[in-house]
Formats: sequence, structure tokens, C-alpha cells
Amino acid sequence: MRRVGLGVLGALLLAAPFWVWNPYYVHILIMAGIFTILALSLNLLLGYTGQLSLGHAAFFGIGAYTSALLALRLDWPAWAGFVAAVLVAGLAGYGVGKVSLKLRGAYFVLVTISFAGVIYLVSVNWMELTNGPLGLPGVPPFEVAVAGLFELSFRSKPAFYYLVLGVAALAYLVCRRLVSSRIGRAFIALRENEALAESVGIDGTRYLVLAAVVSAAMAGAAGSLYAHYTRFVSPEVFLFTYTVTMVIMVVAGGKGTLAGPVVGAVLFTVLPEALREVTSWQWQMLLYGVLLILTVFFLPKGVVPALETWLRERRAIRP
Amino acid sequence: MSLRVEEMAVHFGGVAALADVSFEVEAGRITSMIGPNGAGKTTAFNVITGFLRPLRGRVLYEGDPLTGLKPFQIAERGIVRTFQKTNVFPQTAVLDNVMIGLHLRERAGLAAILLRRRRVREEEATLAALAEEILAFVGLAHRRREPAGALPFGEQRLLELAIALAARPRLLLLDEPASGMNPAEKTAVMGLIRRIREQGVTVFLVEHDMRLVMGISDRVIVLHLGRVIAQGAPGEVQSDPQVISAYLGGR
Amino acid sequence: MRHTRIAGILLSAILVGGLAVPAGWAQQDPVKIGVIQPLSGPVAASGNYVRMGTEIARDWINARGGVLGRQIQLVIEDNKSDPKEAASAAEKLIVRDKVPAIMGAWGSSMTLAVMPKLEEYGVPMVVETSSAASITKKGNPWVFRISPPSEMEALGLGKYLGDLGVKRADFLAVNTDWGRGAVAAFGDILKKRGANVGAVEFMEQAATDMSAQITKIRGTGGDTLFLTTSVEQITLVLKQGQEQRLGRKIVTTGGSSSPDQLVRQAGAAAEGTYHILFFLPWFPEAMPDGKLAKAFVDEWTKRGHPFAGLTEGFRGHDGILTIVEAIRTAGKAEAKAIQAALWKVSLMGVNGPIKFAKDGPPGKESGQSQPSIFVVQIKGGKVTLPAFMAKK
Amino acid sequence: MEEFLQHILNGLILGGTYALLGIGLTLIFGIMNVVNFAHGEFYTLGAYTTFLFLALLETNFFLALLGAVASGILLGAICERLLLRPLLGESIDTTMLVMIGVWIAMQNAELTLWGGVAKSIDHPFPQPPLTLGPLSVAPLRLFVLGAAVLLIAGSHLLIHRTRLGRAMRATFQDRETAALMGVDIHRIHTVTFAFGSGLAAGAGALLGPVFVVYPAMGDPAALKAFVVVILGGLGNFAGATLGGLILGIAEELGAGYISSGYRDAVGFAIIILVLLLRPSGLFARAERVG
Repeated sequence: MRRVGLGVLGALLLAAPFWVWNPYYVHILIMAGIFTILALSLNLLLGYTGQLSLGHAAFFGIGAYTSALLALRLDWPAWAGFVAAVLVAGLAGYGVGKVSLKLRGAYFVLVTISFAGVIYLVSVNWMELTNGPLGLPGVPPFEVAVAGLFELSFRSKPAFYYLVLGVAALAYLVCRRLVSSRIGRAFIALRENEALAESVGIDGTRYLVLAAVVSAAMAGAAGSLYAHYTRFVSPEVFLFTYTVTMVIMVVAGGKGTLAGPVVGAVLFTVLPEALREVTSWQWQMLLYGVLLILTVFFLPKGVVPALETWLRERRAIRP
Repeated sequence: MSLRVEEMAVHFGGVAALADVSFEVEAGRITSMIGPNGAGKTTAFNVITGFLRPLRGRVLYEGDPLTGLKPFQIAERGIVRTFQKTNVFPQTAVLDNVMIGLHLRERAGLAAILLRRRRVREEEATLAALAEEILAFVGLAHRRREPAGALPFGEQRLLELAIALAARPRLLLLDEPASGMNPAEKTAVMGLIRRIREQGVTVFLVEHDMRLVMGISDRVIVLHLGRVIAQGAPGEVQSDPQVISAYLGGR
Repeated sequence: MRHTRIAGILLSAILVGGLAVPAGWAQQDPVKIGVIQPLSGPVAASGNYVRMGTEIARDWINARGGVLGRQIQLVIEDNKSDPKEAASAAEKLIVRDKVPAIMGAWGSSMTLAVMPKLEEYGVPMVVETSSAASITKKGNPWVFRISPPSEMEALGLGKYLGDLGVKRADFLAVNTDWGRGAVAAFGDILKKRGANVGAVEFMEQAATDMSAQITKIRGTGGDTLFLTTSVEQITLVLKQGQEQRLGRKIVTTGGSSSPDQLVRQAGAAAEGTYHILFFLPWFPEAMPDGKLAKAFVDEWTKRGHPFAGLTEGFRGHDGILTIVEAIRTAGKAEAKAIQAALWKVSLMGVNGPIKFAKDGPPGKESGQSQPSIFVVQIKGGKVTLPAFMAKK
Repeated sequence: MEEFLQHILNGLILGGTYALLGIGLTLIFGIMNVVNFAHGEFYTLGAYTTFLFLALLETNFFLALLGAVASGILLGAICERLLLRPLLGESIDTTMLVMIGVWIAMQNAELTLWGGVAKSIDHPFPQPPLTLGPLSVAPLRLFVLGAAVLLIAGSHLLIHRTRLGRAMRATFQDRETAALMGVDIHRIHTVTFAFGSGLAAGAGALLGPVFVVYPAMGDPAALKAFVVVILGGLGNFAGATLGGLILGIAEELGAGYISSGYRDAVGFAIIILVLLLRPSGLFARAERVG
């Protein structure tokens, strides 16, 4: 049953460009995919270790800028830029984690906000490197080529969709394997009872930093994909709204579950676009806010845990 | 000689919680620390396990100083504790609570985990079996799927014990393991503690229940107002006039 | 693993239910034109003024019978001042609404984010506000700009520098593509004309307290301050400059400073300031097409829109007018034909003549029109044409 | 030197309102454990209410200020009763998310209601600046500083001299013990949120006439408030007051002598430094461990 469900989902997703004939919807799927990676990455920190990072857009932006700058200034191929984006973002995650994870709770939240704020200001003011608020237009599309052997272009939308789908699936797999291992158990232990975790030999700082690194690296991967997809990077990628969007996706979807961030990312990527369809611009954001309040209000633990409870209760009623 | 505490002093806001306390815990035996509320028993535990920095003094384990080590490093050396207030991982299933306790026995590295190598899967399976074994030992096998927070109080205390045992202690520190339990549960815990010692684990416990302490201890240390006022075999301590006056409220 | 299945069910439900509604049932009748503007967020005011302008153009054109015998319909999207949203909006307009042409997207970073979409689908866009030089230099043949890049604006001001008596100038600009671009362009012109540049200061788009920057500028001993930012921040700078007795000749650039609003909100602090504008709603008759300008001002006022918005609103009108003219020239509402026709249009907008010249790398040039540029001065609480403008 | 003194003066005035914003946020944060992302919207609300009273109802300027504070208190109380109380006991992320929703909804409601065009508020103070040697300052700004000081002093009295204040402090110290000792936690939460929102609205009402009023004006204000909270320490009233002043002056000096582009970075840099060197805020007493 479980495998059948997974298989059907996989087939649906793989075949999406064939049954979703409209490129606009493929575009939405691509954005949903990028945000799925981001939400999964934030969920590692927020959902599993319980550390609320409100600076996550910084790693997304670092990934995007790394990819864009390497492609534009040094003519690196996109795949190399992607790898570099993952590494640089991971490294940034290590630095930030090492420094800020001495703190907990609200203080950690505020350090992460500040970090993202500083990075944003650097991206705006360091004209020589980032071209400041003018941004970096003309990022090349994602292409993998080995001279004379083969060439793989992700210039077309469906092709890019598969690329994003692949990376998102990989991110999901990384999360799943981590979470069900001793490392994941250490994350959860630190979230639920840090003193007890330490007393059975779990090195809190080490595992929290590890979570920060993996999480930042994944966000960097999403940033790189974003840069090669929109082909334009500007300081707006660091903005707080991106972090807020990720938090909404994780918490409303169901933090600390594997499916939660995926559901949240798809739901809250589709929602604004759906609102574009059904209402005029005056009401879109207002409705978005109200819907968000209602979601949290009626499903405070998130969509996925609520669904699980509901399914469990139904199963309990039936013999 | 297992654990040795030398002239340990801890002050809270200028008030001495522990004033130059020295004592020893012998290997392979059950040692209890008793004393009225506020005597500094839990504070001593917190210092030994690295949760609290002492003002002065040092802690030696098998001859090596523990001072300055973090709690997880002390756990790595085989010293594991439980807490006075019930302390489990509430939203996690009982079995997973014990799996977390097994953390120090696992070896799988990040890369192996991400690639899900065969030995990682084998290790997982071995450890899951081990966790089941430990649960059965404390008598919680029937609860393995339930979230720990949903267990009744007495069972949560047993789970705490299971988590600590999973960390493979050579010295186990128990902070009031029987508090809040009914007489039947207390008897069961006494039996458990004895069996733990029989497996070669040194046990050091803080407890209020005199029947339990006197029933299982090889040695008793009495703490009063931050000082050791008596130590010795249960019988000796019970008849010590200083101890009697401390317990009768001679503050 | 249960999570996965739930995710699967949900995903498919959303995809099937939400996305797969038939797309082809939209009515074919009116000619659709896409509009992308910042309608919410920090620059919402400007975006909404431009939108009001587009609506006037739409109503006028439809009242005259539309184009090719069909009415025109505007599909307006909010880019929330976010490049990602701008790109999504363009995608939606092109693919979902099937618009053959777009007008947008106000800020340069939004426009730059939309541009790859134009190339991808082959849909032309008339750029009405963005000032970054790079927009027409990228070799994107689908971009046609009617607003002046900062360099063109600076060049336009160049001939009045002597009249303004600028010897040593300081700059205070919003820390965006626009502000940075203006500082560079005007700095160049000033240096070429032998004037000195003193302090160059920036402020964040949402900043409200500029007293530190003003204190610093006060210390340079210059005679003129070039100010590039939104009208809200100009108001604040003028007020705070007065509080600190800055005592400079102030020239605002960018054309969206709506001096009326400054007079009303900054009061005496606005006295004597100069403003570079692309529309003079106080003196419509002084515009290249006085009749059109007058009619636009009247219609705007009739609709109860704030007068101060006119200096932004006209762009919306001119942008839509340009697209409609191109559709008429092309004889059909198809993207490729409109693109070709845009090269041929020559019309009179509220700002003046609109005609595209080639700009950017050969073979794939973008279009750039050369807008009219004006300078006004606030004097006695009124907007006036300085003597040197009037004599022109 | 003149320039330096002017920077200090500007910073002091700015800092007074930062403090006002920070106090409300730090109380809500400290007592209720709610990361209030909608704090800036109450600031905006105060400014728009002042505008409404003056431009549409044509009341007295000072009455308008009072009206603005009242509107903040009222809406804050409603918000707490309606949205936060039912979520009592949920995790901090959940309540934060609700407040994010309130933030987005309120800001866009304001946009729909008032339009995106900035409004300016008239005030009865003379325009020309007062001068003192090389320094100059607008009378309105002096009034703002004075009013901020009054509001802060009033809040101080409320918290340190009344039964209600004592109950608030007890709740901050230890919620469970306070509840055991007969403190009505629900009531304290409502009062705290209303009070904090009222102060934010007051700040908006005071700064509305100085700056201009537009729907997104709360965003930068909220950010400053967060910086102030960190500087002062969570739930620390006096800390927030001093933190506000320090932030105001530091920003002013940073922009004046380092680079105006990095003006906002000054606040972030201070946060990072403070948290790394003194994690419990600049003015917290050393906490005991264990």
C-alpha cells in the first residue's frame, strides 16, 4: 500500500510535464520544487533540532550569488557553480552555527536575523563584487557538457523541472536518512531535552552545527537552482520575506515531519498563484495573511500532523 | 576506587550550597547520599556530571580529573546520570527514547548514513534489538510504541533508568529514582538497582526513602547544609547522633 | 513513511484540482495587455499611480473603439516589489492569459528579472519607469523602453548646469539600482562639466531618519545636493535638512518627485528646490502635445486621483498607448508582429514624442525612446518654470 | 566636534522612540514568550489613527495622540483574546506564525483601506528649528522626545509601583509559580499585549508627524524594536530603554562616520557582538547556572 502510494506519486511527478501542458504551471512546479528544498532544509533545523533560524534566506542568497558570480565572472559551468554554491553555503552555515549555536531560543533567532541582515547589506553595498542593488543579470542557463562526449541542457522548462525534481528528491532522501539515523535521533533528543541528551553523551553543539551545515548547504543548492532558473540575481534574495515564506511552509506544513515541509512548500507556492487567479491584486496579500492565520489557528501543529491524527482516528473507528 | 570528590565548593549568589565537600564512591558497590532538602545533594550530582562548575575542588574518576569537562564528555567516560525531575524525550516513542540513549554505542559516520551502507543498517538492527532488551529489563517492553510523555509517572521513571542504562554506564548516578512511586514500584526499583550492580555497574544514588536507602546501600553519605556530616555502612550512619539531629530538624 | 503517502495524496490533489483547470476557455474577444507593477510593498504608491495611468489610457482607447475593432483589456499583476514575483507574474501573463505584450515592471531589478521570460516566450515589453542602463544593453530584442536611463536624464540636465550654478555637489540617493545608477550618471556629467563631487551618501529604501547623512553632507561645504529617491524620502530629507539648516540648493532627479506633494508635506522646507521631471501637469500647455497633456490632467483629476500622482501616472498612459499603437501598426495582436511594429511606431504621448532607437549589441538591439526632460522649481509654495526653462 | 554633537543629539531623539518600540516588544516577548512580528503594524496603526483623527475628524493634535494609543491598546487586546489565548501552550513557532499572518493581513488591510500613497500629518509646532550654538533641532522632535520620556516613565511606574506590574513581573520570572500564587495569567497576557501594542501605537503616533505615514512603515520600525530587545535583554524594561538610546546614537554615529549604506548594519553588528559577548543582553545581571 505504502509502496503503491509512493509509486503513484513518483509516476505523477515524473510525468508532470506531459499532463501539466501549460508552461506556467510547470513554472509553478519548479518554484514549488525550489521552495521544497528550502523548506526541507529549514525543517532540519527548526523541526528536528528545534532551533528557529530566521536568517535562512542568507544561505539561499549565498548559494544564488555564488553560482551567479562564478558563472558570470569566471565562466564556470553551471554544475561546478552548483557544487560551489552548496559548499560555500555549507561553509557559511558552519561559521554561523559555530558562532551562534552557543545561544538558544530567542537569542539564537535574533542572531540569525542579524546575520541575514548584514549579508543583505553587504550584497547591496559591496558594488565591486555583487554589482549592488543592480543585481546580476544574464546568469546562463543550467547546462552540463563534456566536450565531444555529451551535452545536457536544462534550458527548457520541462528539463529544468526534472533537474529541480531530482535535487528535491535528493534533499528529501538526505533528510530521511539523517532523521532515521543516530544523527537524527541526536537532533530530536536535543530538541526535546537538551540536558538529558547531553547526559547520555550527545555533544549538543557538534550536532547542532552539523544540522546547520547540512541545512545551509541544501539552501545553497536551492539558491543555485534559483539563479540558473530566473537567470537574474539581486539582493532581494536575502530579504526577510523569503525566510518568512520558508517558515510558513515548514510550520504550516508540519515541522519535524518529513512530509510537512513538502506539503507546506507546494501549498504555499500554489496559494499566492491561486489567489492571482481568483481575486484581483488588492485582495491577494490580505487574503494570504488571513488564510495563514486560519491555517495556524485550526491546525496549530501543521497540516501533515493534523491529517495523520485524522487518519489514525478514522482507522481506530473502523474495525 | 571509582569516584573521588575533593573539597568541592559551590556558591549560589554568595550562599554556600556545598562547602568543601569530600567523599568517595567505591567501584562495584551501591553508595547512597542522603540529607534533608537543600543539603546540596543534587548540586553535587550536577558538579560531578559537568552541569555545574564548582567554585573550588575537583572530581576524579578512576584517577583522572573530570573538572572542566562538558556533560557529554563525562558521559563518554562512562558516568551517566538521571535527573530529579522526570526527564524523558516526551514526544518520542519509548523505544526511540532508549535508542537515543544508545547514542554512544553507534559508530556510523555522516557519509555512511547518507549512503545507507549495509553496516549502518546492520548497526541499526543490532541496536534496536539491544534497546528492546533494555526495555524488557526495566519492564517496559509492552509500551515501546507509545510516546514517552503519555506514560504514567512511575513508568516514566523506569524509562529514565532505561535511557541511562542504554548509555552503558560504568558509574550510574540516580537522582531520587523512586520519588513519587508507590510501594510496589519502589520494591521493583530496588530489585532493578541490585541487578544493575550485579552487572558490574557502580551505583551512586540520592534518595529520600530511608527504607530503600538502608535496604540496598553498601555505603551511605550524609550531607547537611552543604557539608558531609557522616559516612559509613547503613547501620553506622543510622545511629550517628549528628545525623539524627539533622533529620529531626536541628537546624 | 506515512508522511510520504499523505504528501502524495495532497500533492496530486492540489495538482489535479488546482492547476489542471482547462486553460482554453477564456474569451478571445478583447485584446489583452499585461501590466506588471509594484502594487503592494514599500513602493506601492508609485506602482498604483502608474496603474491609474494605464486605466485612463485603456478607457480612452476603448471609448474610441479600441484597436483592430476590438476592445482592449488590461490584465494587471502585482510584483510585490520582488523580482521573483515579477518573473512569476510575467510567466502567468504570457502563458495563462496569453497576452501578446506587457508593460512593466517599474523597478529595474523587477524588469531585469522579467527579461529572460520575454526572450523565452518571445513577448515584447514596454518598460515605463526603470532607469538602469543595463536593461537596454543586454541584447534583449523584446525590450522597448520609454523612460530615460539615468545617463540620458543626466545628459538632459547637463545643458542647464550652468543656469543652476552647480560648482560642488553632494549626492544623497536611495540604495537601490536606481539611486546607485543616478549617482554614477550625474557624477559623470558633473565631472565632465568641471564641477566637483563631494559626499556620496545612500539611504535604505525604507529608512525614515536621514539626519546622520544630512549632518555629514552639511560638513562638506558644497553648494548643491542631488537627491534621488521616492517622494516620501525626498519629503523626509527636505524636512530633516531644514531641521538641521542644511542650506543647499537641492535638485531631485528621476522624475517622480511630484513637487506638489512636497509643497504640501514638506512646506517651507521645499522652498527653492529644483526637480527634474518628465511631465509638467501644472503647465500642460508647455508639454510637446499640450492638448493631450491637458486632457490627461483633467481626466486624472476627474477620477479623484491625487494630483501628486500625475508625474508617475502619465508613464502608465504612455506605455499602454505605445503598445496599442504597435498593435494597430502590426494589424494583429500577436507578440512577434507587435515587436516588429514597435520599431515603426512614432506617436505623441503625454511626455512627448515616442520613437524607438536601437540600443545594445548589434543584431539583438533593444529599443530606447528619447523622452523629454524638464526642470521645475518650487517658489512661493508654487511649482514654477525656472527662467532658463521658460526661455527655451 | 559640532558635527559629533549634532549626531549625538539626533541619535538621542531617535533612540527615545526606538526605546518606546522596544519596551512593548520586550514585555510581550518576555512575559508571553511570543515573537510578535505584528509589532510594527501597531506602530503603523498608531500613525494612521492619528491621521484619521486629525484629517478626517479634525480633532485636537494631542487628543489624536491619545486616540492612537487607545486604538493600539484596543486592537492589541482583541488580538490577544481572539488569536493568542486559544493558542496558549502551543510552541513559540506556532504563535509566531500567527503573528506573521497578522502582520501580512494588517499591512495589506491598511494598503487597501488607505491606498499606497503616503500621508503626512500636520502638527501645531513651529517649523523653523530651534538653535543652540551649532546645534539645531525641530520643536516637534523635542516634543517627541519629551512625550517618549513621559510614556517610558509612566510605563516604569506601572510596572514597578502597581499590583498589576508586580503580577506581570512575577509572570515573567516564573509563570507556573505566579499562577499558583493566584495571578490570573490570562489577564496578565491580555494586559501585556494590549500595553505593548499601545506603546507601539504611541510611537507611531509620535513619529507619524515627523516622518510620513504609509502602509509599510512598520517593517523597519519592527526591526529596530527587535534590535533594542536584544540589546536590553529579553523582558528587561530598563535594558530596552537604554538599548533604544544606544541604538539611536550608534546608528547615527555609524552612518555619520563609517558609511551611510551600512547604517542599518550598525544595529545588526551590535546584536551579534552583544550576543556573542554577553548573551543575556547588555544590562542583564549575570545569571546563575543550573
